[in-house]
Amino acid sequence: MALVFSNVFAKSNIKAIEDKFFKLSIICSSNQIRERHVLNPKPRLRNPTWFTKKMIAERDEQVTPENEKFIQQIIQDKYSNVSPKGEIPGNIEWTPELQRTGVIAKKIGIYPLWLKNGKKIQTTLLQVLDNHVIKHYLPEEYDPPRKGPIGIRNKKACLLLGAEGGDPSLFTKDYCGLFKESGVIPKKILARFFVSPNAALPLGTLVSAMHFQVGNALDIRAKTIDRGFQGVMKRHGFKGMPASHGVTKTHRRGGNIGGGGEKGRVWPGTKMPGHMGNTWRIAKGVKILRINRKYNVLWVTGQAIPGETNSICFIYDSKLPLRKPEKPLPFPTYLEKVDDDTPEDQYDESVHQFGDPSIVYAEKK
Amino acid sequence: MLCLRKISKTTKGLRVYSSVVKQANHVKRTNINNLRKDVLEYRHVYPEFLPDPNIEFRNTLREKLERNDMLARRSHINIPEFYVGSILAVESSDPHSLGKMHRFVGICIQRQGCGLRAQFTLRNIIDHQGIEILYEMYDPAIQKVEILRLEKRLDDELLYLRDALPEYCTFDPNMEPEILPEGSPIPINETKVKLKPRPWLERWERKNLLGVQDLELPEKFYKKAEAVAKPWEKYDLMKEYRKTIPEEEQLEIFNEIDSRLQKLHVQGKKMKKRVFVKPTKLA
Amino acid sequence: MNQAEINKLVSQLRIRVNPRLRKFRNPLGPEERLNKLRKTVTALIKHERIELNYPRADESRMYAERLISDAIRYGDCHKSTMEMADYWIVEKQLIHKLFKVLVPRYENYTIAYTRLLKAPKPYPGEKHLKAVLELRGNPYPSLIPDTQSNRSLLHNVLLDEARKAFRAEKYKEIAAKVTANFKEGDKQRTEHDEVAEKLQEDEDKTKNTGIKAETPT
Amino acid sequence: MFSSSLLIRSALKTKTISRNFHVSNQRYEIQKLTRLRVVDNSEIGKQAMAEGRPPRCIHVYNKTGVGKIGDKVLVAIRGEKKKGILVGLKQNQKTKVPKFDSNNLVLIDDNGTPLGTRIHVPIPTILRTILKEKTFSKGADYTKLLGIASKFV
Repeated sequence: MALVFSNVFAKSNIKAIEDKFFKLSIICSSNQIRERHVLNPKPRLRNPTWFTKKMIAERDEQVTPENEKFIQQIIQDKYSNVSPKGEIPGNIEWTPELQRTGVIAKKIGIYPLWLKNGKKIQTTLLQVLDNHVIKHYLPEEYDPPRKGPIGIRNKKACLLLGAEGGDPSLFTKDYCGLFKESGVIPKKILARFFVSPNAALPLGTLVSAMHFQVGNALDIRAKTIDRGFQGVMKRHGFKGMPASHGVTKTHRRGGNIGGGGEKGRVWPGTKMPGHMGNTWRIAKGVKILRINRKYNVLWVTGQAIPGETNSICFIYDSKLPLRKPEKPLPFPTYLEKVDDDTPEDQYDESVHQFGDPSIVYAEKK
Repeated sequence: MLCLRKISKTTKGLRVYSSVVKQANHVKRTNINNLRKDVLEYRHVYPEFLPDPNIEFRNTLREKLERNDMLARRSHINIPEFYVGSILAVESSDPHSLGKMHRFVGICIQRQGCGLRAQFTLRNIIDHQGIEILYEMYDPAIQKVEILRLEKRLDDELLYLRDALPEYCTFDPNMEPEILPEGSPIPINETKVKLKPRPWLERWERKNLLGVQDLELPEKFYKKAEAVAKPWEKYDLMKEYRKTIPEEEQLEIFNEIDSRLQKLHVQGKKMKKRVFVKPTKLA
Repeated sequence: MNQAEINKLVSQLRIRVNPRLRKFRNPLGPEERLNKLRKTVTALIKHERIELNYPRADESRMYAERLISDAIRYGDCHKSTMEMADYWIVEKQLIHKLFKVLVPRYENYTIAYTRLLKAPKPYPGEKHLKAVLELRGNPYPSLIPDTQSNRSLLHNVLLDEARKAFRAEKYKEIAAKVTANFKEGDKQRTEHDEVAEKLQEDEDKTKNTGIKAETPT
Repeated sequence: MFSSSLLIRSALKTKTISRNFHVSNQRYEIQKLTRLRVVDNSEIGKQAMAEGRPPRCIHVYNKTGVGKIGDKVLVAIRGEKKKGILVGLKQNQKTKVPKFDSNNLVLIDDNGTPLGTRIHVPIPTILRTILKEKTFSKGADYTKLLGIASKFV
């Protein structure tokens, strides 16, 4: 440093001094790192590959009614006969380790069924929609949008299923392109399901309600009813405060949320008013009591399946260890042709069928 | 040229067709109007076949499956036409009783629910003790629903019988069924019930009851009832609309099940035993 | 699940009914809500086209539709319908208009009796969404652009040509099939008829499928 | 029996004239201080009802503190503590289970033997199953109560 200064004074030129100082400042700043350093940066979220813009903004071209009809006819012609692209391997034995694909379904309502012992139970009706296989990712191919700190060891294959065929002229070109490979009509709903590598289905295969069997357990994943911003009594079931006895303006409030002193702050996770509902929840281990083959409807136990009537849910084979199926499941999906002789409805053994005569209790001796 | 000729022929055909259709339509329309009235009458007889009018719960497929199940149950049990105010006898299998069979006679004071959840409440007074039992219409444990006296009352709900003098809802458990002659209208029982003095279970003076004698209350009760009444609600057209199923939908529903219901009706008549009403004394 | 009320029959509305009714701001109590809507419904029947805030327009549209549909269904000799008209129409001379002008006008309608259009908002200006509510078949000039002239738009011209080509191909296919089945010569007339019938069927099919695509299966 | 009930009614009437308000209203839910109605012909029960001072529940022998059908309760009756079994409730019941117009009670002693010899109102059949189950789990035999019932409904 001293040497530099001596050099500078030797030349004794002010402009030169300024220049030198400027250079020095640059040297100094390059050595100092003033950015905030993050040890484990948050992984960047990417959308899955099928997450493109779906609907076109507005169709303002005024097509005449005849041409509209013509377009519909073309669509009908193009998508009327879809066949699976490829052979389904039909000779694999099902074992409990194998994971089959789930399906997309619609919650269509709740009504009671009666058991053979006379007990009434509430059941939820789930309509399995027209599920077609849209895409198939091999285990090494599928790149999950969220990666954990450790890589997944036993990677699974992934099937992209679509349900509810829509009008292709209302979807974007990008979105319609997703369905080019499988040849099915563009679907309104897409969902991916992880499967064991040998449970993969060829593109364009239809998965029906017969994929499941009566008596088995299911996990159902859906979004709960959106209740908006709610108070503490509705959201967390707090008791509130008395209606009278000198209580003023705090009948439905939560009360105290913590102490002072060392812990004088709001602790994370404190139950407070806020948005309620519209979150993904899984109803686990619900049992199938009845299946209707004709309309693809499942009756499952319970009335607490998340979501409101006419909302979409995803159905999986249950992962609860004690409710694994005993009989082999149709693998990779139900393949046999359904003939008209088989009855429309399949019932669980415990359920009283409405077509049966009334219940009579046997007298104990 | 050839194409044009073809088109002209088709249009001619169409014209002829349309005129035929018009004539047929005219004849049909009068028939349809008559049929429509008959079908719409079902709403009084089978109100539980109409779904819940709440839009948020509705789904056509669910409603259809529910109706199919109801009809399947009705093929095994004859649930006759009855109204609030009719006297019924219900026989159900009961695991608790000694004979495994249970029979209760009473007046129907309320009908609620739709679809497979349809319920009705029977009330009777046995040994000076008022007893009510709630039954589910499509419960498979019910063996027989017998109608002892078919009639209507002035009100849609007879919950005020709980506060009435006991003679108004005391019925003999061994009552014999009274059969109305074929095709006669449902009689309306216009008895006015006398209530016990207050305290009551509800404020009956606020309910605009028709089948009740003068309540004999001080003037302030009526004044208060008038103050809390909501006379404008009956003009709320949309509120009314959202509680009903429109005619078009009712027609669709009842046309779908019409033939099956008629078959069940015929079947039920065959099953019914012939019981004669005792002739009343003339002098 | 509640049982539907069965005492009164109503006609189905041809418009979308909101799952919940709007409450509005009613400092004078719940009766005020209906009083507000009454004014709007009366104005609609009087002027046949009004411009107002969107929520009020949407809400009063349902009430106006219900009033007209009841008037058509029960006529002016029905006591409760007359009471309803008396309540909802504040200016009493308009009751005559409802039963003598609007009922004949809408008797054979298969679509909604009113039309609701979103009005453009001037910028800068009020931020509220505005709407135009009108009775169908009113004497004013139409607010919707004329769609009859769109035939000469480029995409329509192209689609027309494509349709013709498509039809011609279909004709050929059908004709080939028919000729394969039937002998040529004196049966040519029947052949024409069949072709025509098949075409008709085709069109019917497209109609049906069009409807099917709309309704959820 | 009819005459006895008439007697009770007349006795009640004279009382109600003298005091025209309720000390505690009859509750639908049976909890502590609920007024109950004795329906057997035990001496103490008859007297209490005739006086117009029906017994009060002072304890419910279950975990919720709300008495359901077939539950054992402790009542204060004429200055004494007695046990009893609920044989009919005013509360809404499940389907096919009768709902009564009053909260009925049959007095028993510690062994489950009823104090009276007859019950003069109908009794729900479901009590058969409930009381049998309770007999097994607890020491006392409650099924003796079923023997003195005049009618089941």
